Amino acid sequence: MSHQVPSIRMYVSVFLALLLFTATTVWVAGLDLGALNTPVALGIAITKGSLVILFFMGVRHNTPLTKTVAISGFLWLLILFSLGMNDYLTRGWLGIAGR
Amino acid sequence: MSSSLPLFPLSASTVSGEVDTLFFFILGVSAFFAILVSALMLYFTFKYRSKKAGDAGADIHGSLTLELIWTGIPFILAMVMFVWGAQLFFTMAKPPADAMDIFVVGKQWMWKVQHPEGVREINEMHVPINRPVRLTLGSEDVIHDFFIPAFRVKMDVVPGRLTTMWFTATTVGEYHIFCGQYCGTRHSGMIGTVVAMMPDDYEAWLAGGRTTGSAVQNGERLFTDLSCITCHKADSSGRGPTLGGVFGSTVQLNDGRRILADENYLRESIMTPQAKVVQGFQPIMPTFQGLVSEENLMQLIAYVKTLKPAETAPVPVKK
Amino acid sequence: MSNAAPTAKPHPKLQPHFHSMEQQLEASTLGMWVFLVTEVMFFGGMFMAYLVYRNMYPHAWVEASHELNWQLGGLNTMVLIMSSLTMALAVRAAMLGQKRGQLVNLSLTILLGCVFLVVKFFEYKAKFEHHLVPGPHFDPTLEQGMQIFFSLYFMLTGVHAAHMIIGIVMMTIILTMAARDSFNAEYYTPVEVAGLYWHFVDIVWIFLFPLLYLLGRHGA
Amino acid sequence: MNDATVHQEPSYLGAPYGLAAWLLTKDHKRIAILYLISITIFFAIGAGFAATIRAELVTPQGDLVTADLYNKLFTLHGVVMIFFFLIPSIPAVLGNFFIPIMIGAKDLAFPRINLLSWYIYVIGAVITLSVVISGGLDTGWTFYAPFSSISSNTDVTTAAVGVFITGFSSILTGFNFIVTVHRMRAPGMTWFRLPLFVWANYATSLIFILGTPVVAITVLLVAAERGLHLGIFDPRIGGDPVLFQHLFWFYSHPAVYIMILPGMGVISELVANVSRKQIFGYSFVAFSSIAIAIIGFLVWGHHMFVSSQSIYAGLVFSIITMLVAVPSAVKTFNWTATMYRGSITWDSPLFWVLGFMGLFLVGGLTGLFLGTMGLDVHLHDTYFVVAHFHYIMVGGGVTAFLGGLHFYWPKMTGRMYSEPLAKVSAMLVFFGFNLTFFPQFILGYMGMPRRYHAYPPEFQVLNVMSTGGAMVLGTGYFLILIYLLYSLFKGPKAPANPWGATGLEWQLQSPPITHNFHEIPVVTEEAYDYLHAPAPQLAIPASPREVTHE
Ligand code: HEA
Ligand code: HEA
Ligand code: HEC
Ligand code: CUA
Ligand SMILES: [Cu+2]
Repeated sequence: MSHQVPSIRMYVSVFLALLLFTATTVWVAGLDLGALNTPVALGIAITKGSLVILFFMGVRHNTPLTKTVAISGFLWLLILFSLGMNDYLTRGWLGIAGR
Repeated sequence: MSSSLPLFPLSASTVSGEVDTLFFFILGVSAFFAILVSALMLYFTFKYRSKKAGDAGADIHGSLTLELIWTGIPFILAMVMFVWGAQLFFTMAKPPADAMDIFVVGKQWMWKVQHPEGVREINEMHVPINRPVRLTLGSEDVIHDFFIPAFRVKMDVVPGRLTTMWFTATTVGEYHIFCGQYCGTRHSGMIGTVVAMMPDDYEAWLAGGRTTGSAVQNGERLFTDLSCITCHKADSSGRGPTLGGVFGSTVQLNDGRRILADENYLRESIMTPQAKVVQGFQPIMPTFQGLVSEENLMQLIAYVKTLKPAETAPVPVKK
Repeated sequence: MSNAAPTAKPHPKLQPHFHSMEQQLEASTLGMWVFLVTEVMFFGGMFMAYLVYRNMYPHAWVEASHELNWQLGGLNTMVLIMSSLTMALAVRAAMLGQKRGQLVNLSLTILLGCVFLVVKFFEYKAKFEHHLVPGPHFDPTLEQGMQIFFSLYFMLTGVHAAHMIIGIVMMTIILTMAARDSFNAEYYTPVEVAGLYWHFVDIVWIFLFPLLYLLGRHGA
Repeated sequence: MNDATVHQEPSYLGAPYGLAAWLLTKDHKRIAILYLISITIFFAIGAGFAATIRAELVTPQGDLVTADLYNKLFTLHGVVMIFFFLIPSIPAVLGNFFIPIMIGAKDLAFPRINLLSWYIYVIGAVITLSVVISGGLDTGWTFYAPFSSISSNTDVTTAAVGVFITGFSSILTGFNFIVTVHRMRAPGMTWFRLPLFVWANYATSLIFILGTPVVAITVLLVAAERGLHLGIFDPRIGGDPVLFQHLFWFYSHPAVYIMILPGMGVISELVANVSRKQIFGYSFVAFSSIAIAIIGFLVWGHHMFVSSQSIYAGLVFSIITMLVAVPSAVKTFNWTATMYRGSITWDSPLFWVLGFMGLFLVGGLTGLFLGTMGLDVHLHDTYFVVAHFHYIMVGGGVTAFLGGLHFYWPKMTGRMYSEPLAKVSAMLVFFGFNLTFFPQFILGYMGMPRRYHAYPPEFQVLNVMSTGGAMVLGTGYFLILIYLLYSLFKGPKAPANPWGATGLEWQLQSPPITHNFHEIPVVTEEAYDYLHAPAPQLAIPASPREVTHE
């Protein structure tokens, strides 16, 4: 692992960015964007999460292995969500109850 | 079966033969591979038995060609099984349009069967042969599973929603009904009998049964008693939408979704009306959760399904 | 590396089955990352339930999120982000072998963690008072689906709070270790690893906040 | 003393001595032994439940035990066998013992966490089993809601908490293995020189860490639903019980590969050894483990074809189920090809290999019947499923475990057991097993539902056969227990490499010293280099075992 020590400035800028995004997400939540509200809120949350992972947790400078591990958790969540929702979103397509 | 040790289930529905054919196909493929691999291994075991302690085997590391062959062939066979099985599943899932209805409610630990004409039975189900029968299944407590081995059909009965299955009996006789899904103490006692009869006998049996009105009649009565009628009028003057022709139509919801109205949609509309609100209406319909039993629900639905769209297209009333 | 045995005199914190401090640190951080993957999946099960029911009861979800106090949620979001900053600074101080920096930042982290829990406590209390706790006392006039929302709300935030408590305990241990000069520029693995955990708990909240408190607020 | 044992240093077994030293040990080998003892106890408990189940099913009427008791029996049988026996069996015993040695490390990456995982396992198991006193558990090992959450009168909450806790033991083992394989390999031990056993356990660990948390939270939700009146799956407040099944099987299908992949790893070692030959298609066998682990996450819905999940979801799950069978096929064929032109030694490991192959094949192939949607409608929740999974889990998993145990026993304990008895018991288990579970396929196709305390009389003959088979099978297992225990005290001392096998583990003395290696080895050859392997010492007439038999 590289032993370079990140600067305080970097940490503080990330912190400020996170605060900014928090304010944004609160602000956006008050607007009616129709179907877009959820994607926008999630987009902001993902950005914030990525900032924390990349900078605070130092994945930016980490080995490819760590990066893979960090991503894999979210990938597997995606498996759970997509195959699971595949059931819920296609229920009733046939118009036969329970199929 | 004459034999005292039956090894194969009775086959008494239109699909059971098809299921058996698929079964024998996979059995054949499996037997082929099982025998092939076991025979090879045993043959090698004897043929290449070590002559002298410490002898090494031949210096073979692998073969790409072989790997491709034995990846490819199982893959193709597996896909054949998948397609065949999926087709059969669709056949077994989609009831024919002319199927007659029977309503089944499972509760710990019995099956309550209700014929559209109003005849009820418990742990017994009389059906005519050569006529498709569609079962609408509901549960009052936990998950059960309606299983008729001789017909090769089975469907979970899930609380909180309705499920469907269908079959056409082909042979007169009595067959087991089992509860397939574990449901508590007397799960193994939640069994019953299907009595498949000649259509005439069935009619006679129906006529002899005691009835308190047909399902639709009961549903209609409930529709009034529960004062559904106050909001859902035949014309569009009520506070709720007219229900004529709703079943089977595509409903536009107020959040933009479009839903195909099947039995589960009707059920949901009664039990959790606010989950899906019809476009142009307020979410004022009260929930009937806890007020109607699973059986009543089925009667209500049976009734709503009979409602035909108003003769002349109703002119939207502006208020 | 002739035989991979430690060359010069081994570092006192080097466990015998590792051959270098570097290997030890790498193993520990990789271990923490792998553990965090399990944590993602752990919360993932509940997020799956959230997804399913939100899709099933969109209206109830909007209604229910109005019952939550987004100001308090927002405050807590900021508290946690701040604590993440102090945590990151504590790790940095450890890397540089600065004892004071570690002590100050770790204490701040713990403090902010406690603030979070106190705020959470008041939020929970309000839910009890408003009969929004699932079960026999749940407000029966509320729409179907809302009870599920609150069940999930309590599970998600409760499990999250449990993680916070574990984190605070962990940080207290790290703090005492730091006070006893256990760490230096060569050996700060525990600080780094505990930091990863803390940031993770922060990330969970970053998702919980919009999903529970904010979505559907514009409908009000 | 004979010269084969003269240079023995104190092994990990002896030093330091005493119960406390064992219970506080950080040595992966001792922890493996702790696991071995515990899973043996749990197997005995589970087998006791099985024996009672089989005894009850001799007659169609439920006359031996009450319906409630029967339900508790099969539930605890399933729970104990799966969570407390089979899942930890190979990974936590053989994996714990041999993974560090095989890759040339002195221990796992986190020895203390390794010990912790054993304690968590024991605590979880004790809590779960405490329900025997506090009202039992009658939900089936699948804990299906809403039966488990609102209907069962038994102590589901405690059991759920116990399973939840045990989950962390799996997670910790998996994460320890992953880090160890990544970070602790000896110089020269590249990924493609790893023994296939390590690959298989690595793949297993992926499932441990990615799947187990989901089932942990799922049972916790059930516990919360019972204990705290929350409602997640409760249909009365609009919850969806099918969601429980999604979450449960998201873990529990991959979990079935937790139970077979390590076994496949063992068989890979054994096949190479009995054939005295490089494994055929090493990289295909290695990658098929990973493929099974990953694709295994995409098929869970095949347990739910008739659960009222959407038919389209069923289609996707069915086709991927068919896909996941292919890597298993690849493994099977590669093992067979390995034996081709080998130099087959007829020692006891061969018998386990053949037994495994025969039973796993039947089990795996019947999985294809179940994965086929139209057929699963009929077969679902019948004894066909029971037979399917016993063929794989007991015929495959347990046989592989026993094979591995026999293969590694000399290394782990330093003692040889009786070869003839081992062969007899392997055959006894094989025939007993088939007699027990083959009739269940027929029962299943005839429609006998599982979890039935009483059944229609036409099923009786086959059930009696099954029970008879279980007695043979049980005798086989019992015999193994006896002669293995006997060997501990009276068995001849084992040489370092009784089977003439390759691999770092066989270069150590039997049993190994606490730190495995004085100096970390440098690896220069690929795995299974049997061209240069020493001859089996078992077969040498002047084997030291006669002499050391004092
Ligand atoms: C170790 C455990 C284990 C393993 C490895 C497997 C492996 C497989 N299982 Fe099994 N299964 C269980 C344990 C296991 N299963 C358990 C415990 C249950 C019941 C749970 C419960 O309800 O309580 C169950 C239930 C179960 C079901 C649900 C049945 C139901 O309830 O309706 C299904 C359905 O698809 C299924 C399928 C498969 C398939 C396709 C495989 C495949 O991975 C098998 C692959 C192997 C082979 C195919 C053999 C080798 C291949 C060849 C020789 C080449 C020829 C191959 C082809 C032509 C493709 N299993
Ligand atoms: C690793 C897992 C594992 C193992 C090793 C076993 C081992 C055995 N199992 Fe188990 N079984 C499961 C996992 C396992 N099982 C699971 C997950 C279920 C599903 C539970 C559920 O539905 O929730 C199940 C369910 C199950 C059932 C179905 C119950 C039902 O649905 O009603 C049956 C019935 O025959 C059975 C039998 C056996 C037998 C005979 C053995 C044998 O291998 C055991 C051999 C040992 C002995 C027989 C004991 C020692 C012998 C004696 C003491 C001599 C006297 C013997 C007799 C009188 C018979 N098991
Ligand atoms: C207080 C008035 C009211 C009562 C009483 C009422 N409903 Fe409704 N119903 C509505 C309204 C308003 C809607 C449309 C909004 C919605 O979907 O919730 C509706 C919608 C429905 C729908 C969906 C119709 C569609 O077009 O998709 C069905 C089915 C239904 N109701 C059945 C019933 C039944 C059966 C009862 C009695 C057991 C009943 N309703 C009682 C007001 C009522
Ligand atoms: Cu009803 Cu089992
Ligand atoms: Cu499965």
